[in-house]
Amino acid sequence: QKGETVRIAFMDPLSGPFANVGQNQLKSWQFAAERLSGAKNPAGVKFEVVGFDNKGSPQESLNTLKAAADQGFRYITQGNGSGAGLAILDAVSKYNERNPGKELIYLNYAAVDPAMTNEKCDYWHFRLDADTTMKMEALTSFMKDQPKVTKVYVIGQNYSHGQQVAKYFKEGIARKRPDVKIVGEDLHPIGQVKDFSPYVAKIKQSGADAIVTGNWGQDLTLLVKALNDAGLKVPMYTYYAGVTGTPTALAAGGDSEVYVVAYGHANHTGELGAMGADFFKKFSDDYYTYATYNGINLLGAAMAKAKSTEPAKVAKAMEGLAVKSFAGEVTMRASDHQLQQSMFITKWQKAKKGEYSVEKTGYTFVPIKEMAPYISSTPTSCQMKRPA
Amino acid sequence: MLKIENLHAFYGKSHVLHGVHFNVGQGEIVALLGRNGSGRSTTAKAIMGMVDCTGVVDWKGKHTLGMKPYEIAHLGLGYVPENRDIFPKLTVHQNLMLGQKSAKGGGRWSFDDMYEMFPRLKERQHTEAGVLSGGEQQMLTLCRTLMGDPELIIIDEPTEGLAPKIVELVGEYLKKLKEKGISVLLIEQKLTIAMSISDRALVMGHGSIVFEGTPDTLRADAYIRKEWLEV
Amino acid sequence: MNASASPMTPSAYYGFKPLNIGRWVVWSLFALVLVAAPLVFTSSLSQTMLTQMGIAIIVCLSYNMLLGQGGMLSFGHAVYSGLGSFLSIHALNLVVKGQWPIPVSLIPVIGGLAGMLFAILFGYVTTKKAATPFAMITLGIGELVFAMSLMFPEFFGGEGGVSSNRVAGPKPFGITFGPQIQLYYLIAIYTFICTGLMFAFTRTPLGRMLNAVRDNPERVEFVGYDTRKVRYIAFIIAAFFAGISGGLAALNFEIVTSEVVSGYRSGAYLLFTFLGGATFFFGPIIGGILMVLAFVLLSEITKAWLLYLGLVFLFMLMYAPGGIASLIMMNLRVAAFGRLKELWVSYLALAVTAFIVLIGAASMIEMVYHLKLNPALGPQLKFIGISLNAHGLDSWFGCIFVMLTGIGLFEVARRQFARQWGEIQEFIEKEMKRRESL
Amino acid sequence: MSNPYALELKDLRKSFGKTEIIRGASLAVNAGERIAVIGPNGAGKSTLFNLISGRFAPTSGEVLLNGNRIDGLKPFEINRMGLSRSFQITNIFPKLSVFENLRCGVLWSLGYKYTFLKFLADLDDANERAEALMHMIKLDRKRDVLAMNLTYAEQRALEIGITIAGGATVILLDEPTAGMSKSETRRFIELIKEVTVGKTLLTVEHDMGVVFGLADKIAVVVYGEVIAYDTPEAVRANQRVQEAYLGSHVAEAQAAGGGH
Amino acid sequence: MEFFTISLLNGISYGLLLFMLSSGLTLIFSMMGVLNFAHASFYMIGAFFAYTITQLVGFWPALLLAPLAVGLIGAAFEKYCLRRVHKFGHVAELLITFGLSFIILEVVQLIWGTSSVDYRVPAELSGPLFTLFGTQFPAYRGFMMLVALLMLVAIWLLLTRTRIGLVIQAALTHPETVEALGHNVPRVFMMVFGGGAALAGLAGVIGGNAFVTEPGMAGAVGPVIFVVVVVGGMGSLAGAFLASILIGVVQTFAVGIDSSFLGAAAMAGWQITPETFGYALWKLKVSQVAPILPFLLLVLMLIFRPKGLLGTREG
Ligand SMILES: Nc1ncnc2c1ncn2[C@@H]1O[C@H](COP(=O)(O)OP(=O)(O)OP(=O)(O)O)[C@@H](O)[C@H]1O
Ligand SMILES: Nc1ncnc2c1ncn2[C@@H]1O[C@H](COP(=O)(O)OP(=O)(O)OP(=O)(O)O)[C@@H](O)[C@H]1O
Ligand SMILES: [Mg+2]
Ligand SMILES: [Mg+2]
Repeated sequence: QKGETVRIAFMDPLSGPFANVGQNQLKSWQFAAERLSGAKNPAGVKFEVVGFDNKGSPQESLNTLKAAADQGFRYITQGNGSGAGLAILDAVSKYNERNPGKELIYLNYAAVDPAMTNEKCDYWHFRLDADTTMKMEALTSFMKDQPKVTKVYVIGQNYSHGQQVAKYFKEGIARKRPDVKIVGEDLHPIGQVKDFSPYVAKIKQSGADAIVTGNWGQDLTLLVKALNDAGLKVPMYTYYAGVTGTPTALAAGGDSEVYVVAYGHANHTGELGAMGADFFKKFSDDYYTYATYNGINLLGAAMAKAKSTEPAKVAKAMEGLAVKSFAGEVTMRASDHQLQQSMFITKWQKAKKGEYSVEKTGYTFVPIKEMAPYISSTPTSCQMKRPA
Repeated sequence: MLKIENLHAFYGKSHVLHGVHFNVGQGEIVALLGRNGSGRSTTAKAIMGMVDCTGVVDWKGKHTLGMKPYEIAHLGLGYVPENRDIFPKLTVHQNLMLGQKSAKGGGRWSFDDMYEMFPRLKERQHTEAGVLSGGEQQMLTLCRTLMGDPELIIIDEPTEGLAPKIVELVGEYLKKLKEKGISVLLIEQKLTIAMSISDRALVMGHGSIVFEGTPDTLRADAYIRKEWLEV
Repeated sequence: MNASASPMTPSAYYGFKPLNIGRWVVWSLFALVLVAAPLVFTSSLSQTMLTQMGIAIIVCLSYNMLLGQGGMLSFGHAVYSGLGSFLSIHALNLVVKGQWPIPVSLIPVIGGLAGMLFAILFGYVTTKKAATPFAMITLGIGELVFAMSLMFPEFFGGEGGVSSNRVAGPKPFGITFGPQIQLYYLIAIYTFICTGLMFAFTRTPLGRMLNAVRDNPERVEFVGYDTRKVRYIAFIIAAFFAGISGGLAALNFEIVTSEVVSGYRSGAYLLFTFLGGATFFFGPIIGGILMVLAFVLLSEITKAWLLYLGLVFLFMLMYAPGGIASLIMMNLRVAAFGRLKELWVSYLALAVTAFIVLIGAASMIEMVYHLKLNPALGPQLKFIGISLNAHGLDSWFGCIFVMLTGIGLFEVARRQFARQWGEIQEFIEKEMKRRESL
Repeated sequence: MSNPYALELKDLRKSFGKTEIIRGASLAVNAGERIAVIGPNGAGKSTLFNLISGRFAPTSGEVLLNGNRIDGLKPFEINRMGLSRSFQITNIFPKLSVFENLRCGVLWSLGYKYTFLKFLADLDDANERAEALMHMIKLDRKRDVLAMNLTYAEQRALEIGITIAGGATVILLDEPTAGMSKSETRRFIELIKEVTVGKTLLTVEHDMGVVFGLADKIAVVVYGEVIAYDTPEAVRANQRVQEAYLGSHVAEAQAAGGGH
Repeated sequence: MEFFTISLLNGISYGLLLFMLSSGLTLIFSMMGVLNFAHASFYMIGAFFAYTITQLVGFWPALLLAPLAVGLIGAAFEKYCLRRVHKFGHVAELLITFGLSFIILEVVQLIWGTSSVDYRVPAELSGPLFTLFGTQFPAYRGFMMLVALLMLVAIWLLLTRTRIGLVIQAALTHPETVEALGHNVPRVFMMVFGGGAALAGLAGVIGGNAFVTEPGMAGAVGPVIFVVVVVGGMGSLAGAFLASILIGVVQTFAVGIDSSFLGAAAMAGWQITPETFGYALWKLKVSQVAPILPFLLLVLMLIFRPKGLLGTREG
């Protein structure tokens, strides 16, 4: 397979309100592919990533999937939104069933609905990010050791992700710190709240000393701003403070204590650090989708192992495959195709010299704790159906 | 004061006025008669710059053709449209206010003059004009134009839908306007009133003037009456 | 009772009903196109697009029942197609589980009934009002349903939506609906029948009264009809067809997510129905086709597709507010008077010059987008076969030059055309007057 | 059953806000009579029609149609009971053709209701009736012209056509000849006479020529009351009517010159 | 008490903010009858202009210049586009503003990129205005409330002290007649539309840094400002004001209410279990639906009082 070109179809919003994220991630994939092509990967193949605009819509994703399949793409990658992710997962599964010999592989780099590796798991789907439960394992493990945390307020967007965050947090913390009280829980419609001050008043009244939220985008920044405005200094534990645009908005809102749980952070050194710096030089934008690095590496290793770029063989090779990543070794768990990897808790603060200034804000996310893969590993209910 | 020469008017491609000539002097009431569809309303609109036309419209030595309606109105021409174009959602008083060309007022006529002329309007001054009776609306359009203090007023069928008694009253009023030196171009259907108050009568047929003379000559001219006014 | 007793009644007038040949031809052609389309466009993407066009045609036509025929501007039509989709997919899941013994091909009817059911429910309040209040209530209900759809994963399936498998239940003649082409023909049949039914609706007493309600609701009350009931029934019928299209969409995608009830969807129905032409029955058919082309094809060709879409709407509204259908009808009228032939040179000139303008303008737009989105890929880009250098003055000058020349030539062509067109219209008016007075 | 009146108003009152516009109007019309309603501008003639036809609900009082109470009912309910009206300001379906306008007027009375299971083209009775109407109001030539493209007089004729289309037995016409020339008016009056044979007719008019030519009886409305209700001759002689409405010579001239 | 006071304050300030966002829309809608779908887009360009101008010359000039620029764009749009479709009716007018909102969104993304920009509250106005029960009330929020009130007064003066409103309303039914009475109707339309756009722009200058300035901001506020205008009553400024405050207060207090139908049912003696039909609906808390209450209010209002709170007409 040496010298072969492997084309990957990237499908995420490239136009419309979420284009910023999609564009950045497409560049990240292309950047990683270029950098890890040829001799840089054990299979010696050349990777090429082509963007398809799915507009964030599950139905449109199915169209782009058809378009990609028509054009001979055999590898699909997507990440923005579990809605589109589940649609692709399902469609890829059906496609492979109905078109034997022309199988597709779906590399999921950021859709984190646990269902995708549990009840709805599929042989052709591989997740590079960590799902909601894993992040919550890491987060609760971290919070367990924070004596300051005694009363927690949970707030989230009222849709599956927000509901899952609330649910898993309550389970996890009850297991690890039964003394921590949940003093309040709010679910608000997604994207509908313009003014968070009523919620802040509620949080203040509850006497909470920590906030846990799965909010992202505007729902997160407005919440942080409202807390700042009211002068309420309560640490926030979040999932998505690092997403494009959010750091800028956070910085504009002033100092606040925000923690993020993720499988990577802005201040990696070594290969990934260099990549981030080069990426910034080239695109004047942050490289934060580190899963692209793992993804290409994993594909390369699997192709080398399978001695083929044929998806059916590569998928088989990827099961249980371990590769070196930017933070230790990662393993693609065979039972549910969930990548097992280290998790980080990072804190939002003013960047010191030598630290990476996120979105040129002068702030950064510094890692304050790294957790080995086993800590965040969660059991799966997946009953993988493997092709005969 | 107003001189019209060789006026041609068009609605899109259809040619409606075919070279109209006439003039209106100071303090004169001129009746413009004719059958339905003969082009009288179009003449009025042409003078006000509301339809495409060619020819000469000369108002006090100024060519007004090609000007915008509001510019023409500011030169002192007033127009009372035919189908009671009152503003239905505004009150009677607000309708009158819009007749004034500047918010300060200061014309020859005040609100009170108007209310005195038609007491009925005073009673209804805070009602939405849209619910007024047909006749009340007709009164309102007339007063609204007067509020703009015109020197020449073009009235298109002012007595339409008015009770006989009120028709008489309108006639009286037009005469009073004349006394104040205001010229009137009166477009009418009802011969009786038009003949009784006007100084001169014009008869229009198929888009041009077919008769010009005093009411008396018109009364005498059976042919014109038969050919151009009746069936 | 008196009126018909008039001695002059031409009672024989309707005794003879000629076979309407034109209509037969049109409908046969429509059927033929539906049958032949997938044989011409064979790639799997074009087949999915054709499938979606069928779906879009039904929903746009049903939307136009409200907008074009009833004067009801709805901002929430996706609620009915969307809820139809959801109930269909749930029904399909029951079929998959073997709990419901109905054939898959009838699932869309369930969607239709679901749409109807919700229209009976919501329509009761929305159709109380007309005009702007109607529009606003539909907006409000649309927002509410959409917000709810995210809040209740139990029914709406959360972010991932509800998925299913259409290969289920009995398989008559080996038709599984697994291959896209089989599904296409199912949808084509539905499209044909629904279009036929909706056209038939416009020829019924209720359909006509709906037009009357659009034109002058007050007067309708004085000829014995309850305007609200007319609106209500029409609303329910429209929702039925919307639901059918939703059901077909559920079969096609085999997944239904909350986006199907979103305001974006409703907005898209509105825009494309209008673009196709709301004043003619067949306008929304064009609209539906354009909708799929824009969303699936245009967006792949260029990242600036939303900008183009916005511009197209703006110009369309300003210069041809009747939509594409009205342009077609205007030309048909000219053709009916036998004068279309003279226009082809002008049309060719217009098309060529407009194309030049378009190339110039589009190249510049593409360069701007390229600079913005792909600065790292260097200033070079390829656009419809032309290499452009987004940093090079020559590229910019070239584009501006092409565009300005195009505009100049276009204006010349347009003037010529306008003159000719005006003259022909004048001729037609005269001709019509003449025929009238015969 | 015992009520002989086609239309009866009993002490009808209507206020808008604080102003009372109709102040106890009473009127009884026998079936088959032609009544002209006259009165000064703003007396409440149109309002009276609005109350009868259900456009407004009266504040108090009763309206009986063939002995049945209809006050407070909706316009379409009243229409279904056999009362139809025209409007002072033309009120037709502008984007439908002449034929369609008339057919809309016919449909309910022939019992087609809200059906969408029959084709219009197959409703022979409705189509024949619409054709006949079109012929009667002399618009055959404009069959497929959109109503908004008709001339004013044609629109007025269509207005009447729609009004009589449903075969109502009681017909209210509000200034049917407004805006027409003498000759057109005359033609129109003939038309009205022709199409309302055997029906009860109430019409508002300011043209005394028309009034005296058309009406069997005249009702004079002043300040929301019916102050006189009698034969034309008696009304013309009535001193109060002279003062309130007719004025001096204009009325005479009009009445005399009405025929020209 | 503490919670009540703070919530009331929050509610009123949020209400004023809604009014600030919707005042321009009210102006255009009540006068011209145009449902301006691009209103939120004007709000957005206001914010982006302010961001750029602030970087060049500071916040205070931006407060003046950005609305002016937006107003000019609005006026130009009226003159070259909206005016042409006026004769085709309200649906066409609405759709053309719809089209405009697409274009504005794309252009904004082209100029300022697709992600949020760092537009901050000026130093003079950051920090708390006062502290109540240990909760700070931000100075900038006070500033916003003040501007909202100023807008109210300005529009009110415009409506009552000038005849612009009358001219426009009259021109909606009989434009030619109004012109014949001596009023320059096209110019008045242009000014009003431009004025409405400028108000939106001003709201953008002030709202942009209070919230987040990003291309998605238009979509986020779009629907709710329609609610304000409709609930308040078409054609009524006072109504819009009242509706803003009402929605602000209701929504704020609703966030504080954590009860659901479950509680009510329990009181009525019904047993609702997760197996009960529609359990998800039963367990919904008032606080969870708070942000969508405006839409519920809109639907209810239109059903029971279609004129809106203080409206004078239905359509
Ligand atoms: N907007 C229009 N578009 C096209 N033709 C028109 C228009 N208005 C009037 N016409 C035509 O122009 C001719 C003259 O109309 P005009 O209104 O001036 O007549 P008129 O003498 O005022 O009659 P009327 O008694 O009906 O008011 C008529 O044949 C009429 O059909
Ligand atoms: N909806 C309403 N609200 C307030 N006042 C009204 C309303 N409808 C009618 N009026 C008033 O009632 C009075 C009677 O009006 P109506 O239209 O019945 O008069 P009319 O007798 O038909 O007069 P005309 O002969 O001039 O048409 C008028 O003064 C009018 O202003
Ligand atoms: Mg006229
Ligand atoms: Mg009247």
